[in-house]
Amino acid sequence: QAFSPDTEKSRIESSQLEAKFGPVPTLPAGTQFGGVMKALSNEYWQLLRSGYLKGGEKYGVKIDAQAPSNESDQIGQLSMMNTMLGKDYKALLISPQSDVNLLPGIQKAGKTSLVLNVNDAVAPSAQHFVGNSQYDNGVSVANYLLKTFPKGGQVAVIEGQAGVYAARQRTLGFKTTLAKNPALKVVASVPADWDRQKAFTTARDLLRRYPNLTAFYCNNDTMALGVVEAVKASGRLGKTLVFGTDGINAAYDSIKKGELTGTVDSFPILTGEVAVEVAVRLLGGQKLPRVVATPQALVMKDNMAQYEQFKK
Amino acid sequence: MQKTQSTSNAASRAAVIERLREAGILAILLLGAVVFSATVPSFFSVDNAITGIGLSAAINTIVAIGLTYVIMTGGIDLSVGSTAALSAVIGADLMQRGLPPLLAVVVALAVGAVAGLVNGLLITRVQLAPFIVTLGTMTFYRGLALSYTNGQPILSLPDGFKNSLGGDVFGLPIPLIAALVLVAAFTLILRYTKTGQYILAIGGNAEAVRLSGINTGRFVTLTYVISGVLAAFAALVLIAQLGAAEPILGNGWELSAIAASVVGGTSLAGGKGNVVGALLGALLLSMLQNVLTLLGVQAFYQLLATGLIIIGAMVIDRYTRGP
Amino acid sequence: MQKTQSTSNAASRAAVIERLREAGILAILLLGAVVFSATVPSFFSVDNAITGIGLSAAINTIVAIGLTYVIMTGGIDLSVGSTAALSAVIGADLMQRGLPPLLAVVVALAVGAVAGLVNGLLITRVQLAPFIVTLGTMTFYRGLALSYTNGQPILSLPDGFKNSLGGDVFGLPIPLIAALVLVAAFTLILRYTKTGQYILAIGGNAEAVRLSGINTGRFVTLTYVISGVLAAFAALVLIAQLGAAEPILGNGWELSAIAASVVGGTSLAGGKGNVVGALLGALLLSMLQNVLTLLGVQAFYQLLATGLIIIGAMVIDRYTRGP
Amino acid sequence: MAELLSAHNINKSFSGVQVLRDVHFSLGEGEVHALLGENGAGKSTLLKTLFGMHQPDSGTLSVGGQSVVLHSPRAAQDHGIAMIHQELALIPELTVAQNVLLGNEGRERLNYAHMNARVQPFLERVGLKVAPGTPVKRLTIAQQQMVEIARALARQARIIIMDEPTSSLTTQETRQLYAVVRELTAGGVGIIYVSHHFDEIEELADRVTVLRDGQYVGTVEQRGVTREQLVTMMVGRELAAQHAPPHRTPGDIRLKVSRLGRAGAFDDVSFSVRAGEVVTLAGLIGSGRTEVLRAVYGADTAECGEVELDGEVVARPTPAGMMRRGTGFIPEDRRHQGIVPDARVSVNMMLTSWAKGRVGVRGTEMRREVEPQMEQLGIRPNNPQQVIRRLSGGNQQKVILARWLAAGCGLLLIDEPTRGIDVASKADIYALIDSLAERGVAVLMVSSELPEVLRLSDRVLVMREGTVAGELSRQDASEERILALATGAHAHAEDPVHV
Ligand SMILES: Nc1ncnc2c1ncn2[C@@H]1O[C@H](COP(=O)(O)OP(=O)(O)OP(=O)(O)O)[C@@H](O)[C@H]1O
Ligand SMILES: Nc1ncnc2c1ncn2[C@@H]1O[C@H](COP(=O)(O)OP(=O)(O)OP(=O)(O)O)[C@@H](O)[C@H]1O
Ligand SMILES: [Mg+2]
Ligand SMILES: [Mg+2]
Repeated sequence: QAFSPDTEKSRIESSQLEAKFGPVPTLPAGTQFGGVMKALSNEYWQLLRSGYLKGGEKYGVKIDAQAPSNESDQIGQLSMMNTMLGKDYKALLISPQSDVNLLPGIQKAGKTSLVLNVNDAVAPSAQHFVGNSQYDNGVSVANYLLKTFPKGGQVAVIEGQAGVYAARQRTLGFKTTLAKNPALKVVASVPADWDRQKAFTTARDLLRRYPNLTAFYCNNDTMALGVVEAVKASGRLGKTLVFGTDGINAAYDSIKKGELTGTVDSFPILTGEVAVEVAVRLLGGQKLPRVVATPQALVMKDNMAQYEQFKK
Repeated sequence: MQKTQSTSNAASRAAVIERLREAGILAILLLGAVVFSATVPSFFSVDNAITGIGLSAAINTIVAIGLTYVIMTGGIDLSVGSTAALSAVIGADLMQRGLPPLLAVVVALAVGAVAGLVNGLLITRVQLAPFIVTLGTMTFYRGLALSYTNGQPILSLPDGFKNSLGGDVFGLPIPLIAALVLVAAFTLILRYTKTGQYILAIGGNAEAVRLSGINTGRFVTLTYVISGVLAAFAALVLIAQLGAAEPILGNGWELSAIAASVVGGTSLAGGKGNVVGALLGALLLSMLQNVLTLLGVQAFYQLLATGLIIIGAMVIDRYTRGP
Repeated sequence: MQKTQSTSNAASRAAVIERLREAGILAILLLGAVVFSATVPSFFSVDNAITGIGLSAAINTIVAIGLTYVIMTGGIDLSVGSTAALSAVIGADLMQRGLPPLLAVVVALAVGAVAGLVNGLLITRVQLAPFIVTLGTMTFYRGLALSYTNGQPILSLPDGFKNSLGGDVFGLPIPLIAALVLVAAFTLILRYTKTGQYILAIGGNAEAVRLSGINTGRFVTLTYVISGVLAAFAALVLIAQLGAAEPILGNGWELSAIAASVVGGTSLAGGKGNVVGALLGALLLSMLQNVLTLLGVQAFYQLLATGLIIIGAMVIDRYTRGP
Repeated sequence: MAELLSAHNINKSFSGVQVLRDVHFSLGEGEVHALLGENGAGKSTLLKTLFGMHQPDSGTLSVGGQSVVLHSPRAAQDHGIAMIHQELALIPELTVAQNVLLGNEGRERLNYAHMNARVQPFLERVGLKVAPGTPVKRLTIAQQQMVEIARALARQARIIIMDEPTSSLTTQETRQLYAVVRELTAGGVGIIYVSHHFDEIEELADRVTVLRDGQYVGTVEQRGVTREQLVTMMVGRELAAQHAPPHRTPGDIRLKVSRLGRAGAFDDVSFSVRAGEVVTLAGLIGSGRTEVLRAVYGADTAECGEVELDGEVVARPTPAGMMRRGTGFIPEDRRHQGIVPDARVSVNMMLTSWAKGRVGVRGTEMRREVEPQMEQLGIRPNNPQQVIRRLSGGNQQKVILARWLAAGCGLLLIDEPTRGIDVASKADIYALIDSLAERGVAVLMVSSELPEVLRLSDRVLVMREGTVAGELSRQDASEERILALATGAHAHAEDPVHV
């Protein structure tokens, strides 16, 4: 079966790296890493980038991270990676737009530099993966709902773009887990293409059809913030819960205001730092497992304080 | 004399028939509404009709009015979504910095006007193809919006602003009212002003109009300015609803608006256009989306159904309207 | 007689000037290459030119050839990306199930042809607007591709397939060779066959062609079939490179291909087209992307630069080419 | 004489308006059968029915004695019918040869050398002196007309329909066409010929069929009737005798053109036109008349020279600027430069008046302006709401004339004022131009019809190969002298030529 970080057996939590493999080795001065991002139009990727830069400073590596100008320009991203292969990077940190669009780049790079698949879409041929489990993103919200609404209720899922790995896995994790309590029913699961406006419109439609909706689970925060507005406009703020995914700053602000209920934060800055650390360790000769899992947590108003340190 | 009489009677009968046929899309809309309300629970509540379909249709309609004007001259404007984003983030930023909302709205509309003006001048003065100009500015304005905000959304707009554009009057949401007023206004402009007539005539044969001694460039430019201002206005309506302005707003608006326009009977070849048609087209597309959501159709099948229904509606329209 | 002489001399001189002016875009391309190789380190390495620019330009070119044909008739094909995805997943699935690659390739191309045929028939027989038909099928074919694979990518294609379409000949990648061969072939078809001549003529004045007793519908339909087959072929080339096929492949291809076509001198009004121009347009767009990456320009500024350069190139082109 | 084609009881209506009622028509081998009627009488409609472009509502058609139904132009061609359309049907981007052979190329693979060689004899037969490889977009309207004729020849048809083939030809080319027609009929080809010129009909036709308001009036032997009889059949009454041209006394110089030139088109053109004067540019096809007229109006830019209006130099003439200064322009290419096809008659007529702020777009206001004009020019159907595309060619031409009459102007530039206009209306238009001049309007026109040139002009400027070859006053002008100057065959010292 295809490689999936969510189920991969040789997997280690990033927090255990220090304990198992000791200190981070030092690379020769002037070492450069390249980053191929998914896009920069979502804050999540910008945060990941600042994580790279932070990690670079910490471990003495110069990082040069670039992103194609839109999130669905797969050949463009491949060209970008191919172009960056021409430069002398010791490691490439890539976040593919789809599972397969960077495969030739990975193959080509394999001979000269280390390739690290960071987050989200999973290249089946990636030998090293750093990121959180997309599947678990959905699980944590489902678990919360199972715990909070044992008597059941109606739940709607706002999906990302159809066919995209992250959307698929998050939705799957959520639905599979939620199925443990048949009284908690997923009454609708519709795509809004990662788009705030579409999420808003879709949520308004759903709220009219299901006026007593218990909760929305949204595949990312941008959509969740659109849904929050729809919930407000329908006068259901506080009655219909809204959960997002990613943990961008705007989501934190909204939670503080008591609008968004929670977000599954996968700590993009931390993830970026870990990615650099892992690359440095690998180049330093350490034999790490294929998947290094980064932390994630369902952040809500009450537990927010403990996570805000990772926002810087 | 008798001859003239009968000729003009027959001609006006022909005109009536033509008008009726143009109502084909309206018929499809009504037919759809009946079928859906019979099969989809809660489809035909007034509330659903107004807020569910109306609101998203309102934004698309406002953009589509501008595109209808542009398309009538034989042009195209791909930059509406980016123009919308740029105006929205600038307007929102100014509000957040404390500018009175009304003033910020005016500035945002002015940004839309300037964006349209640049398109128009490149097209009429430098004589570049509208597709390529607005493809270029679509990218450029998006880049401006993203660098202006550094890619971040602008949150927490003033309540005064949100309530004024996002509120209700007699139970009708303001966006919907605005869209209807604009449809009426731009229909009247098209029918009863020289400007409107020139815009149509230019699409029919720009050279003939030019040789009639008309500065065609001015009117063509005007349509792009209108398109820019309406895109900006649509963006303001949207951010008042969403309570946030983000630089990636408006992605894909051009396609929905062109679709609404074309479904409503505007010809991409120019010279023929119908603002009311754009409204009907936008309503049809929103209704479709609304129904699919209400029915809880799965993502993949939504795509299948959307494609089928768009084409199906056009086939019906084609056969009721005649060749 | 003397008059004839001088008229025909003048005419051929005019033709030469026109040809030279059409080379404007080539000049821009060369100018760009020179400037970039002087300012951007590693721009002009053969390896960068071939892998950085070549593949994406090759795929875009192949799709743009089909679109050029469609646009010449005055039409448009928005469904190329979805057609590509549909053909790719069906072809890949058949290979994975053990069908010999060659056969699977034939089936995939046939899927592209059928998708194009459906577009063509809806446009010529039912007489719907090309924009709306292909907007509908763009959604529909995408839905088909997604439901066919249930949204999953199809991995591990047979090596034979990967090597044949994804390999190199004399150091030149096969996609690039394929694109060049296709450009040559479709240029020749346009210039030296009746079919090509009719396609061009239909865009110029469809009514006149019909009055010459030619079945215009057949040729218009043919252009959509060509567009579908070439989209399928481009998809096969791509999946051979990637070694996998996924149903979301081809997103946004229509816009890049139309842009390449139009930058290359094809008029969206129809009747004028240039396959070599499409190649040059695709190269220009890819080069731009490549340079901005090499320079390490950040995404937002890449957008600004891309927009500016597209328009700038067209302005230069406009002034070298004349009105 | 074997019968090639016959049509009986043809009826045709468009959205309720009957355009043809019980029309009969027949054509014999080697015959030229002329079709005559006022603008809008239904001539083109009948011809389109015979060519399969329209389906008759009722009636029978037979070709070569066999009853047929023509579903499409293709079917008509398969029955050996070719048509020269009133509105040119050429593809601008293709070459002359490609246009002539369109649909008839033979093998799939095109061989240009071979195609050009195939087409050359047909071009020679119609006397068209351009290379077969020239793109049609580079030809003048008249040259395009010749290409259309060559195309009909290349079809090797048994029946050729010619709908106003000479409306944009000069006398020379018209004579060339006569020769072609005679050659064809000698070979047994039948020709249906529509023209508003009686001399052409007298020269060529064996029989004449007259239509009036879509009604069949009758068919007569051409030799047996007089012009007056034919006119009476056409218009249902006798036409008042032609007025002699009035004597005019021109006022101040309104338009002065000095050393106007553009490489490859015209060179060193200087002349002036006074208020109340009619000046004509005459010359052969391609002599540059149209180009000069367009340059004066600013429709194209001249490379050198000056245009002065009422003593003031116009820095850079543009159509909008010239219009504001009271100049009007009627182009020769009606379809591409004159009308907005899908707009109503009223809109087409008011385009300029709106810009001058003379009239609004509201129904009643506009009707008050439009209806008298339609009345005066006899535009039919008399319905301002009709889409202009659906008007007959001659009536479209009248609408464009009316556009400038409604707007009013001090200088009117007209390229072929009566192109496609019937005899009765032609007299009206002449009277109209006379009265414009009388009111002090300066008129500069291009005309290829020598009788018209002589009837209207106070002065004639004859152009040859882009330069003014000479100027003739009203007294000096005659068809022979104009032709001599136009072809360069003069050079007699006694000729009153001022260069
Ligand atoms: N498609 C159409 N729809 C409606 N009316 C039409 C259409 N085509 C022609 N007509 C009308 O039919 C009548 C006859 O037109 P036709 O073109 O046959 O005239 P004609 O005799 O050729 O005139 P002309 O000498 O000006 O060319 C006109 O009144 C015209 O308006
Ligand atoms: N678009 C063009 N490009 C190049 N040459 C042109 C173009 N249009 C016209 N010409 C050339 O300019 C010359 C003058 O043409 P013009 O139309 O002024 O002639 P004309 O005397 O008005 O003849 P006609 O009776 O055909 O209108 C011709 O030799 C013609 O071939
Ligand atoms: Mg006619
Ligand atoms: Mg002329």
